[in-house]
Amino acid sequence: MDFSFTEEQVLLRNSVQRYIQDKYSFEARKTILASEAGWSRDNWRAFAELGLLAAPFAEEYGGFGGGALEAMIIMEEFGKGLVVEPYLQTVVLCGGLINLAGSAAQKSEYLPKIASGELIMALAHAEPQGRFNLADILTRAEKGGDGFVLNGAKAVVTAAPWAGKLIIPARTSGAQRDRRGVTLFIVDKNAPGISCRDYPTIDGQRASEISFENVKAGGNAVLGGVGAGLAILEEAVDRAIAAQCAEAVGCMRVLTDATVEYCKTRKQFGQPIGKFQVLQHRMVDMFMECEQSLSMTYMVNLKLDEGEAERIRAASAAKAQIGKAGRFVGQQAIQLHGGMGMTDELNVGHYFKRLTMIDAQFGNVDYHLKRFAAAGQTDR
Amino acid sequence: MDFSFTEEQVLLRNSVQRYIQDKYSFEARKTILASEAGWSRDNWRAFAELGLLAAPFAEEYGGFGGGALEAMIIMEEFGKGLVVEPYLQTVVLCGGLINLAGSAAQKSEYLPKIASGELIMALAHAEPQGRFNLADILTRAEKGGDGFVLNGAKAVVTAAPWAGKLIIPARTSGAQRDRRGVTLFIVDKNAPGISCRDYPTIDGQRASEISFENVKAGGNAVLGGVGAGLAILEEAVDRAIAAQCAEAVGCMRVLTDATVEYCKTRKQFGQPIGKFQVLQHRMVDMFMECEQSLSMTYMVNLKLDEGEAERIRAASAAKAQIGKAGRFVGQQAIQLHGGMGMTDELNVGHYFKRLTMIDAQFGNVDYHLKRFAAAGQTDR
Amino acid sequence: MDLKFTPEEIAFQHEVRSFIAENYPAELRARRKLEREFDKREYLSWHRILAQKGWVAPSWPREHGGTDWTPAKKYIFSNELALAGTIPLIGFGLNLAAPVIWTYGNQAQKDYFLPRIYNGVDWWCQGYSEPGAGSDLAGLRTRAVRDGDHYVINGSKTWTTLAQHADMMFCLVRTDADAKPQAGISFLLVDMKTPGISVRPIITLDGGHEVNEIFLEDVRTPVANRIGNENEGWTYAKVLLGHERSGIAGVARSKQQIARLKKIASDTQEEGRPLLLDPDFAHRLAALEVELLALEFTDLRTLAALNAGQSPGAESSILKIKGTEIQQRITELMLEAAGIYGAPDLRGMNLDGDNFMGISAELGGIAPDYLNMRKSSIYGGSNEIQRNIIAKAVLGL
Amino acid sequence: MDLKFTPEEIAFQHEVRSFIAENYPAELRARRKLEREFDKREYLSWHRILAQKGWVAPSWPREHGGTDWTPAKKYIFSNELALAGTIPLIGFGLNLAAPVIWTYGNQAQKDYFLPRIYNGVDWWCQGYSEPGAGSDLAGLRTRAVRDGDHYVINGSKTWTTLAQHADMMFCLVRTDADAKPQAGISFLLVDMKTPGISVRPIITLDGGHEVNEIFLEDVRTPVANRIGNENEGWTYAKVLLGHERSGIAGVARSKQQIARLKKIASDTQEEGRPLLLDPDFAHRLAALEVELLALEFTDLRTLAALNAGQSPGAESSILKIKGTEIQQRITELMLEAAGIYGAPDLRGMNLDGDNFMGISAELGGIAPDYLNMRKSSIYGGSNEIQRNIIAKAVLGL
Repeated sequence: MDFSFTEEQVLLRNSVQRYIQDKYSFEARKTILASEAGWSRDNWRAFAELGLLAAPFAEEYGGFGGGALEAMIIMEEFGKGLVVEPYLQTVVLCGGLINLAGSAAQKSEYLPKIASGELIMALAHAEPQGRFNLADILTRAEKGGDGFVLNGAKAVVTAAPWAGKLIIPARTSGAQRDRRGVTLFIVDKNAPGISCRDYPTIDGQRASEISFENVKAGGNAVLGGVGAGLAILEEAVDRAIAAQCAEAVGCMRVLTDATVEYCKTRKQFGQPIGKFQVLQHRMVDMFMECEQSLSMTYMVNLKLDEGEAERIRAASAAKAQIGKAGRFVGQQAIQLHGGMGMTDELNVGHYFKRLTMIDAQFGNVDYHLKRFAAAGQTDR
Repeated sequence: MDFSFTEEQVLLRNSVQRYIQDKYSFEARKTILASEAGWSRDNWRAFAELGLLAAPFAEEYGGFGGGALEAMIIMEEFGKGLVVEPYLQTVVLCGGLINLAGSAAQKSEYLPKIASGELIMALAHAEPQGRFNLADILTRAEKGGDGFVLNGAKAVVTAAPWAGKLIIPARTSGAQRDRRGVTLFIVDKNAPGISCRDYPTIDGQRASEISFENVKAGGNAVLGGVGAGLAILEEAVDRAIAAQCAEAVGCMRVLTDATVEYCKTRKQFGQPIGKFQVLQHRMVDMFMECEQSLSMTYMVNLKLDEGEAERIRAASAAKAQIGKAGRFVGQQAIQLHGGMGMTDELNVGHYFKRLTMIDAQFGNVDYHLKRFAAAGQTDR
Repeated sequence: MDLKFTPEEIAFQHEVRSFIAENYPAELRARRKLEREFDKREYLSWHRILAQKGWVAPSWPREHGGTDWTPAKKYIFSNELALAGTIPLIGFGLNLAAPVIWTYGNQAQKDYFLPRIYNGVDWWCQGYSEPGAGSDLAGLRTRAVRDGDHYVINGSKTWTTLAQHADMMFCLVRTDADAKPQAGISFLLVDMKTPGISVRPIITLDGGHEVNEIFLEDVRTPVANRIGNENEGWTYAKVLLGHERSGIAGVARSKQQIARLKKIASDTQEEGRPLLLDPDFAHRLAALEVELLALEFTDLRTLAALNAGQSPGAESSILKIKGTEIQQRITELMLEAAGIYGAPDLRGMNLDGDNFMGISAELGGIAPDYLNMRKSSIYGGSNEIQRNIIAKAVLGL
Repeated sequence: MDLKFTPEEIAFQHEVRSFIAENYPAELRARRKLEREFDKREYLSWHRILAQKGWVAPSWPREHGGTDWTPAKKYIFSNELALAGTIPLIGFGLNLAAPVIWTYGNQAQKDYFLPRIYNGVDWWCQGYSEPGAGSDLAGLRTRAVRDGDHYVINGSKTWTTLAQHADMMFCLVRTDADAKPQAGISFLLVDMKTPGISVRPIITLDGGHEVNEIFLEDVRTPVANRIGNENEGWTYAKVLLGHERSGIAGVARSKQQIARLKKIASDTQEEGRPLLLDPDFAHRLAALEVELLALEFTDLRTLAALNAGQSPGAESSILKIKGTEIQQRITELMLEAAGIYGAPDLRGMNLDGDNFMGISAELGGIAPDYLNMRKSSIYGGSNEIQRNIIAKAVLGL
């Protein structure tokens, strides 16, 4: 049993940290958010140069042969910098899906392009009626021509405005919420029949509502076998959750440190407000939630390969912890910063917003506690 | 709208207060608990003389024509004194049931005896498998002779060891948990076929497990019509909940006051522990829970007659509030008393135990939140 | 003990309800549904309708336009406004400036300012907080130096709610720098059009513009606009802090929000049934409703004490603490109900008649509401300070 | 980063597991199920079996009978004991007296006391707390006056766990009344059979007898039983406070309790289905399991830091706080599961083979466990004090 990082991992962390420190200040980020695109292609290129986009992929596809732990390290630092560029979407989720289930041809086609920074991808998994259930899919893919024809709609597809390709789960058979009959398609975002309505999100990212009207997908667009998409999708999302937990830990750590710092300097009634015992204990609780969340992040990233039931329990437990902790730490950071915490000018509110959005992404606390309990029951 | 008490009600409260103060000290109570009977017939006679046992009944049956508010006033003071004598069981529950549903003959037979202190009664509503559901009844009453024959078992029947008569809900038709087919019977506790296993309860009361083997109940033993028992039972239990909320408020008030007092005098690290802000805020939260619970106690006692759905929502809301508040106030009282709070010698632990038991009696927080929500849905 | 209103009170309730139904501007009724920010004209339109009816300031003294309603009637009135979801009356003039003016102002000040407040001629803002001073008002540093018939004010104020609309500001300024922190402060009424005043918006984390920073640079204000004596402003301000707490619990408003939440949760599907019936969601919602019911009766008990001529005392801090906790939890449940649709930031997008897929304007407002509502436990004396007050004043700790 | 144990560690785990299976007394195995109080003979029987094996004090120095296990092996060992639900080893001698004796005692003291502790000859209790002194040890008032080769002790001690069984007590006494509060204190080892000692049970609110008050009246203790120098006892005691925190989180024990809770909740029907499947109950249980899983990994991270030779520091207060919160919540859920059967007080009733209706001996133990477990956030430095420690030592507040 060992919780230490390899030398390579330490170097990776250091290089990400350095980049964030130098190039991703709160002001620099504000400029990115205010730009028309809402992200920075320069940053993305730099990520590619630093090898971040290649980190989790096998060397034969232009990767560096890392895995979940490398993504974890990167995402924790991205959390600290509130990075808006679509690492989770492109590298972890879509890259992960292709890595998990892609044919050799698909891997050769897409992974090197992701690793080099050439291709942005987005996963269009959620549907307007579906809430958090990945199987709740009404979008249909009917056989047609030499492939399939897609019709339907997807909701809140993060990073879609920037993406060249989409991965789209659609029904080739079965009814709404059936676990069978889901197929994944890799589709060009500019394919005829796709319309997007783009918007910013509360936490400064960009997303789209997308509708499909007779969108053609060739047979080679199928990722992982017809009707076999759900299990792959679930595994990829669990891996994304593991990475996102690290991002959340990064956010929480910044908030806790900033709050402690603020309370040491901010004076009221003649003394630093950090001398008030009620606020001290509140910050201790924030600190403990950070530590517990970090523990869970290690746990889930170390357990991703231990079989489906174990993976599900690990991912759902970690997501539930991060959801709960993120809400608490975020709310208390605002509360303890007082009026200052309410302003858009201070970074505190932006971390709070990101944590708030992370809670709902890929299923909130309730959803994951249920999933955790259900996985335990089939287990017994 | 008026939250003041009438002059008679103020006098009633004063007289109960005086009695508790003079005759029901913590030491006196300890002696009662340690006695073989576990209650004091002298106290019961005194309650009769003070008119407490007659308070909620009509004058024609030896009562004083009061109602829920009088029971509320008495029970709050009984809560402050941790009175173990079975006022709730005999007067509020069984007296209440007879008052609600009894024939003129039954009222004339039982209510004067309750009012005079001559008769102790207990309601044997719970069954071993039934948890909190009043309709979960397996005890069966079959037609036989000129009446019914009862077979089955009842669980944790508070005050049964002291009772002369029992009120027993049994099935004259229907299956387990059916809402129809429940009939109430008034049966002599010494009737052939009844066996009791008596024991003390954690909070210093006495109760019994009771089994019925071919127990005969005459036709005049039926209370409120064959098969019509459940609605009456539910209403009586809601009224008992309203009274018990007042008892709980009495307990919480004593605990909060005692904790504040203790923290003002107990010194550690050179100052009264009540100067520590964390403990101050904890006590403020205790105080707020007391106030909120008192508000709910008024609310439910004022709404008992406003129609079934409104009564159910009021009773379940109040019980949920009292369960939550009682747990919090009790736990914090122990915590803030430190080691002293853990001892059996201090009264604090005994209030905590009573509050803990009140939570489970007549359904815990979960049960009542569900019932509250369900009543709201049929309402809409 | 009795929950019933008197027949007269019930009649009054009907009168208020009909008045709102008949007189509330249709334009506002439509706007309210979308839960967006209002502009000055909208705020004032309803203010003026109530002023015309004589109902805009029920708590004022009769002579200045107030009513002689009992506390119960005042309660009914504000309750009906909240249940109908009318646009709030902005209280800086009505509830904060006015009481100081009629209590400590001179006849000229009363005659001039009170009718203008009543009729919504002047919009007021409150200049108490300063950058760095927070809840600790005694530390204020904005200075006013006497120069003939004027004071010359220099300094800045912050967290000034809706100052972007304000015609007048009542503020505390330091007139004696050598006195102890709480002495040497005066209470001035400042015309916001005076040269030297600039207002800078503070954008809050929900993206809204509610609060402002105000800079005062050589602002000349007539000495005639000083309330009471020089250097005694702190006394007047303190009295005001304990003044009008009616409606602080926000029970009626929270009830209306819970009804809205239930509607949203019925319309949201989770695993093929309405989210409202999901056990976890239902549990939390029920717990919240129970809490609100308790608060409603704590509020009514406070009202009854007022009715009986008692002063409610520091117990009313309970109303602030529990009221804001409930308001915050409602927005939390709203956000839960919104699910993934909490994410889109639709500010500035006109969604009327263009609800793309699942996103209604209503859903789009939920996350900003949640974010914005974090302020409720901070502003107006943070909930930590409210607990300090109860600990000291009620529990004697 | 890696979760796996080494092959050697896995082999060790199997060895421990088999040893327990083969050597744990059958009599205790049966008793444990009923969750009642144990007597001295029962505690010592398992202690002596482990002593014979050489496993009773893994953390002791090798020379006194300890093992040279790595932190990981120590973790595995205590984990296996907890998962098997063996009777706990009472630590007052093993973990508290012994380290002081081997660190600060003289050779004669080491030679005499350590083997007796190891082999379970002497049962020790801890004489620190005094009536009125609580967590603030510096205020102690029990005095020891030198009289030739003896100290004459007068005073009293309280909250003394299991002193009713004790042969020896290590205690702090004031030997210089004029010194500053924390100076003038000496560390004495007192034979509990010395005339003048009386032990009065303190019954706790669950009806149990775990703690005692000890009265000392002219108790003559040889000076040879003083550890280290006169008036320096506080220094020795302080070192001890920070000593052995392993197992403080109680993760394995809590896991075993959760398994028991799940069993009870599966056997309990609610509305025709197992309580375990009731959404509310399942939600709270899952939240608790998640919390415990997080704590398990926080515990493992601390262990890994130890393994790597780092000192875990005040962060281990997290283990105490979260560990006790979880233990308390488990007993709360147990009580919820018991429903109305939490009420019967079955102490002193022999229920073996006589479970009347729904009440098993197991259900009968639930409420006392719940009540008893309230102590865990009070004893051993209350959770409030643990938070103070983190605030100061970790956050620098």
